[in-house]
Amino acid sequence: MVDLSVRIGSVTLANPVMPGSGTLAEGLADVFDLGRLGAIVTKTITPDLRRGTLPPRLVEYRDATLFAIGIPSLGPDYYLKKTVPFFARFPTPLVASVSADTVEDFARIAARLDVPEIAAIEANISCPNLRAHGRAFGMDPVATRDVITAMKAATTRPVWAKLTPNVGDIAGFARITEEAGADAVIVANAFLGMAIDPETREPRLGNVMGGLTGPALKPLILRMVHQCAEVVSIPVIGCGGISDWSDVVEYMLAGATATQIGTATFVTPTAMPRAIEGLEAYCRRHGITRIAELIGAMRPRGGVPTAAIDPVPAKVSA
Amino acid sequence: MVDLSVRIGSVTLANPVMPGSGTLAEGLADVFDLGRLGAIVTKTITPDLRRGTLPPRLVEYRDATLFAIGIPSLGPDYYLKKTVPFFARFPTPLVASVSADTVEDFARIAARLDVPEIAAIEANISCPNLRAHGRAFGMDPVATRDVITAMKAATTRPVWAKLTPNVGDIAGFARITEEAGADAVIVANAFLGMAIDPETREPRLGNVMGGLTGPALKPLILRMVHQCAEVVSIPVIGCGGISDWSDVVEYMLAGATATQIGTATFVTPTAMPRAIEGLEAYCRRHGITRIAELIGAMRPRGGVPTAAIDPVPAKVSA
Amino acid sequence: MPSALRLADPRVPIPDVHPPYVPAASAGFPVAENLCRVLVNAAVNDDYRLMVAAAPAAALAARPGQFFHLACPPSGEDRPFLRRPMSIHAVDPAAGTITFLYKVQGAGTRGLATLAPGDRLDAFGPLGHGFAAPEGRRHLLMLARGVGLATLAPQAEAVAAAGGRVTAVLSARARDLVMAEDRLAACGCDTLVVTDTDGTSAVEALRARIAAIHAERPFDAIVTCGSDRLMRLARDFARAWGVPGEVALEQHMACAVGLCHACVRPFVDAAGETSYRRVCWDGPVFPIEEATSWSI
Amino acid sequence: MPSALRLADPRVPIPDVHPPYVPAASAGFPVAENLCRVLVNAAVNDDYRLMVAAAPAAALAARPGQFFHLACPPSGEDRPFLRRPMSIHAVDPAAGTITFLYKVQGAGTRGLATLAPGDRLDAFGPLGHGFAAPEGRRHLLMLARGVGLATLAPQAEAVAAAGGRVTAVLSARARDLVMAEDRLAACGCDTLVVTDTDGTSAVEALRARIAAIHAERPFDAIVTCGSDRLMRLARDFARAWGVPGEVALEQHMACAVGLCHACVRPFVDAAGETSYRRVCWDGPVFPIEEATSWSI
Ligand SMILES: Cc1cc2nc3c(=O)[nH]c(=O)nc-3n(C[C@H](O)[C@H](O)[C@H](O)COP(=O)(O)OP(=O)(O)OC[C@H]3O[C@@H](n4cnc5c(N)ncnc54)[C@H](O)[C@@H]3O)c2cc1C
Ligand SMILES: Cc1cc2nc3c(=O)[nH]c(=O)nc-3n(C[C@H](O)[C@H](O)[C@H](O)COP(=O)(O)OP(=O)(O)OC[C@H]3O[C@@H](n4cnc5c(N)ncnc54)[C@H](O)[C@@H]3O)c2cc1C
Ligand SMILES: Cc1cc2nc3c(=O)[nH]c(=O)nc-3n(C[C@H](O)[C@H](O)[C@H](O)COP(=O)(O)O)c2cc1C
Ligand SMILES: Cc1cc2nc3c(=O)[nH]c(=O)nc-3n(C[C@H](O)[C@H](O)[C@H](O)COP(=O)(O)O)c2cc1C
Ligand code: FES
Ligand code: FES
Repeated sequence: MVDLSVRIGSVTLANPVMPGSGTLAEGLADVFDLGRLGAIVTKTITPDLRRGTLPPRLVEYRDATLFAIGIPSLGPDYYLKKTVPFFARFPTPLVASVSADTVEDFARIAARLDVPEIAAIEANISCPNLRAHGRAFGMDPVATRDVITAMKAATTRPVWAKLTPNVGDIAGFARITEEAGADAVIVANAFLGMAIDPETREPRLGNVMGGLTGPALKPLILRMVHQCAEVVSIPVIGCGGISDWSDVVEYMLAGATATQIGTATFVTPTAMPRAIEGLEAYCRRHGITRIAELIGAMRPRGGVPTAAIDPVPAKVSA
Repeated sequence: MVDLSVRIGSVTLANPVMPGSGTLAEGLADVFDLGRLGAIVTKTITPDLRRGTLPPRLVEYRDATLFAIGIPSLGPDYYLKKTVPFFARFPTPLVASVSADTVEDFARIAARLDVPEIAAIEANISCPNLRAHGRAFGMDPVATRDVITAMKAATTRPVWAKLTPNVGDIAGFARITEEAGADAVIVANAFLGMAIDPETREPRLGNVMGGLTGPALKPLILRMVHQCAEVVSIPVIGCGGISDWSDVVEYMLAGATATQIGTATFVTPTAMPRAIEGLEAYCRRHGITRIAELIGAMRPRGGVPTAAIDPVPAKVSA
Repeated sequence: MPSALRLADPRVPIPDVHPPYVPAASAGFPVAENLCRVLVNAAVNDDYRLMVAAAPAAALAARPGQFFHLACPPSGEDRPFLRRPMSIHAVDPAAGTITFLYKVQGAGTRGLATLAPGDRLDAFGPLGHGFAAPEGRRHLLMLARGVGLATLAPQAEAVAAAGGRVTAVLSARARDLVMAEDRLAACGCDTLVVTDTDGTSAVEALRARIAAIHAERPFDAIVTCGSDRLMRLARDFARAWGVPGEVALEQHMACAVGLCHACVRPFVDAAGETSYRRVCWDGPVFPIEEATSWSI
Repeated sequence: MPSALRLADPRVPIPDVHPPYVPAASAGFPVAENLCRVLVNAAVNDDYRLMVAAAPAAALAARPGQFFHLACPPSGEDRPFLRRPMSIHAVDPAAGTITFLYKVQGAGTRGLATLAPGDRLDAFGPLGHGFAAPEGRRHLLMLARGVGLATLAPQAEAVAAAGGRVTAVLSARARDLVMAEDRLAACGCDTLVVTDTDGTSAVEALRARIAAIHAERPFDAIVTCGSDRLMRLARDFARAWGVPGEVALEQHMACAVGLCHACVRPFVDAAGETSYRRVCWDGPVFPIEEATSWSI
């Protein structure tokens, strides 16, 4: 038996695979047993009700997709009355994702969700669509600190900070959230992107800018996870371009304790259970009994790149 | 006849297509007439001689490639004696790209290249491989300002600042370089990325981290070009993921005056002349006589997304 | 069904290029990544292709108006990344087949067009809310144009099979682009072909003809798909006659199971409030009253 | 040449799936994106495939040791992005064909393996510096293992055609993986097959056998490709005999024309200084003296 469990602070996950916020909803329960997941993370909700952005909301772009959904939110009342009970049927830790326009509202919604059915609260300080030109809380060190500090004061639930990749020094932001009391840091939300149709000259998204996600961006986020894991001692959760078990392993080697899968579920709706089964097989194949051993276990390159053969002449017999 | 010419300050380009630094060399002269290009941009050189990074230097990744080449540099003497004469045979403006370890060395090499054969000097303040964890001049506003100021003082050649995309507020950096006297801003160099082999647990690149380039990243850089073009009045040169004429048009609509093509040349060695011919065809098709009309000419979305049909009942005849 | 069905034998096992992977956790769930085998994939006219595939049991539960989200292979320069939604055009549980009727539009459908008999088709579904149950309908008015036919034909067939009468208006640019006329006639539908070429597809002409049919034998339900003009007309009738109307909408999709909110369209309710609903999850079949447009 | 060549007729025009685009600016340049048509693409044993393609004139100028950078089509889950370098295994200007002998390794070569006769092949080249001119060689020692054979065979043939003698050592895991033996024999080379299975490929055994041949009929040049062990052996001989040795190296490539510096390998010169040289532009054929390893 392989022990796939990992710990995010006080929360133990049966395995390191969970969905990215906004890429799981009730509909996926028709496709596979959500009880198999490491955690269930729900779409970000806001204190107020929101419709989301103008369609078109989606552009397919090579191995990436550009989305501008916004946060269509039915608010915390609906969430507590409908969403929580729906997912409470699964034995899996439930993680709520929240966002807001002000620090006070972040605190208020964190307090509102301080219920035992919710295992942790994700702070989406990084959503790129809410503010003009994508400037979000998460791009401002002070706002980042204030949001996490206020949420920690307002709730007994663990608080996970989901960083935006649209910053220069992501490790600095990870450290700020750790100092502010975050129980884990998620690296990262979507990159801000844009596309224009050369024929009509119009932006392809109703919202002009949107989040670029998908496998093509994995190397960027992996680098960020590595940089963050080197400077914080809270768990880092990797999120970005993960398609399968091998990507999960890659993130864990880079320093992630767990991972979130987003866009891959749209391409392969069973991507998450496949990844979990693949992880188990990988561990078996490599004689790994506890998957947690992989966390940060990248090795230095072993090759001897120069002088792979001896440049000094050997004695020639002939 | 379509007028494909664009102006980057005092430099007039026959068309808006040139190579990204590090993706053109003498070898391409065997493949097509380099005289057709808008400009010839050469690989970054440094004042000192450098070997570049440890192999492996390349990982292919979906529609992107992760490179860690470093700056194998033969220095300014070789450049002036060999490289400049080789490219001087073409009628095309020659742009030298330089990098250095200190502000003083940036100035020194800019002074050294103050020769009439060089139409402009690109300041590669963004190369992600030179410093630990990719922190480069271009990630520090003060260092960015100092480099451009010092280069401007040291040379009579126009100075183009090539920004790194690994920052939070790229438009702020564009403004800094404009204020420091840059004649154009290139948006942008490569994103810093990383990849690990799950089987060996080793990083795939000899240098651990490298630059992620290629079509998959186009939406990110396009967004950055748009943000920069909105705040500076010097020309913005778009660079990132451009494969063909339609990408050039997209960048110009977003606000770029010209574009640089990198990785696409590796996939399609004639990508640049193809793009130029494609641009001419595009302009003809759209009745555009001067391609410069496209610069920043993105249109707001025209659609009427709600109530595309009248929600108020029409009088029914039957 | 075209005779081409005989080209390939459904009993031949699917070639295991990529061995089908069924995660234990997903066995027995209603919505599945069905590994099908293409039996037929042939052009029916200049615009449309018909694809018949042998499908596992889960797929055969599809109802009229539901759809599958198809993985599209790369072809030429195209690398379709996301799946593409396609209405179920026919389900034959006895033969174990599902059928799609599709128009080649872009990267995804160009890829689908390259599938040859024997190739694998990954069809995620069945998905979405289909049309109201056919039972009890006395006289269904079906207003289809172009690709709308792909979606509506199975509902017309179902109403006919349940003993109802169906008047199927088939609108197309030209006579030779009309599809499924024989299939609808064979199951007892009255078909009314109208085209742009001969001017019979003009809305006002159509309005008068349908009103005359209604006067003779009243319609008690309307379904439409494929055109904003027909949708408006259908809504006018539904309101005037006080009968339920349904429209099957389209929108580009990512997840197709209600996760991502990419596929929304605006709806305007009786109070004039606009809301966004997910075509994949709240539809693709919607009450005609609140829909604002059929496609972008 | 295998008889399979007859399978397809080179005079049939290349199907214009994507009409060949030749930018005016690139006409007449020595290195081109040659649009070829696959004539044969068949397995020669468990590991290797042979591909013959009808090629335009620019491609037919390829010399032994040069290579092409091949655009590899997507297949299955694979989406190769960059091109893949392949040595020229044969050029037949009369027939207008170029030939590659390749091993299926990963995404790119899996894609190449899917090309069928009649399909288009985009072969960028000819590229790189090949072997020294064959003229004047009296006795060439060729030390090839595995894929090295693909690269060395044309040089052996050229030396033989120029009137030189060639002793070709063909090393392989097992007897049935040895390739081109007939072709080499046909052009007059002495072939020496050694295998791991029967132990004859062991370096010291080989060293003695080759020394014996040299004692009888001295070698005046050595070429090697495909194995570090053979490269070391070749270098030992080159130094001991004072004859020029050449090795064809491999490295993963991006541009293949010296632009990107991705394909470097370390070299150590006589003074012990390490430098990086580009396999694509400075090679792929290098003086054996300074090369440090054949492949990673
Ligand atoms: C429920 C449902 C059922 C359907 N059933 C059928 C069917 O039975 N038969 C059939 O032929 N088709 C059907 N469609 C439509 C079909 O899904 C599309 O034609 C298909 O997805 C096109 O994919 P493509 O890659 O070929 O074209 P694409 O490359 O996706 O583009 C096709 C066209 O759509 C435009 N487009 C692309 N993205 C967007 C966007 N985000 N917003 C607006 N426009 C965009 C493109 O510019 C292009 O003109 C159905 C759609 C839905 C939602
Ligand atoms: C000049 C030249 C001539 C050649 N001629 C021939 C020939 O005639 N016949 C022939 O069969 N082959 C030849 N090769 C080798 C051939 O190019 C490779 O086998 C091919 O590129 C593999 O591509 P792939 O996509 O199939 O495999 P890939 O998926 O690229 O990988 C194959 C293997 O290489 C490893 N790999 C991938 N990237 C790197 C990297 N950056 N550094 C180190 N290892 C890496 C992978 O892990 C894998 O094990 C030649 C190479 C060169 C440079
Ligand atoms: C359609 C869509 C909606 C998303 N909604 C949210 C959201 O509400 N809150 C959030 O924090 N992240 C949201 N994300 C970001 C994802 O959780 C994830 O960070 C991102 O997609 C990167 O992962 P991926 O490459 O695996 O998709 C959304 C992403 C997509 C594609
Ligand atoms: C192999 C390689 C080498 C590069 N070397 C340099 C360099 O020396 N100096 C520089 O400023 N940019 C360098 N770049 C970055 C490119 O100029 C360009 O900014 C980047 O590749 C993004 O464009 P692309 O997506 O079109 O490739 C290099 C890129 C590649 C792929
Ligand atoms: S496509 Fe994702 S919600 Fe409809
Ligand atoms: S592959 Fe680009 S320099 Fe050799």
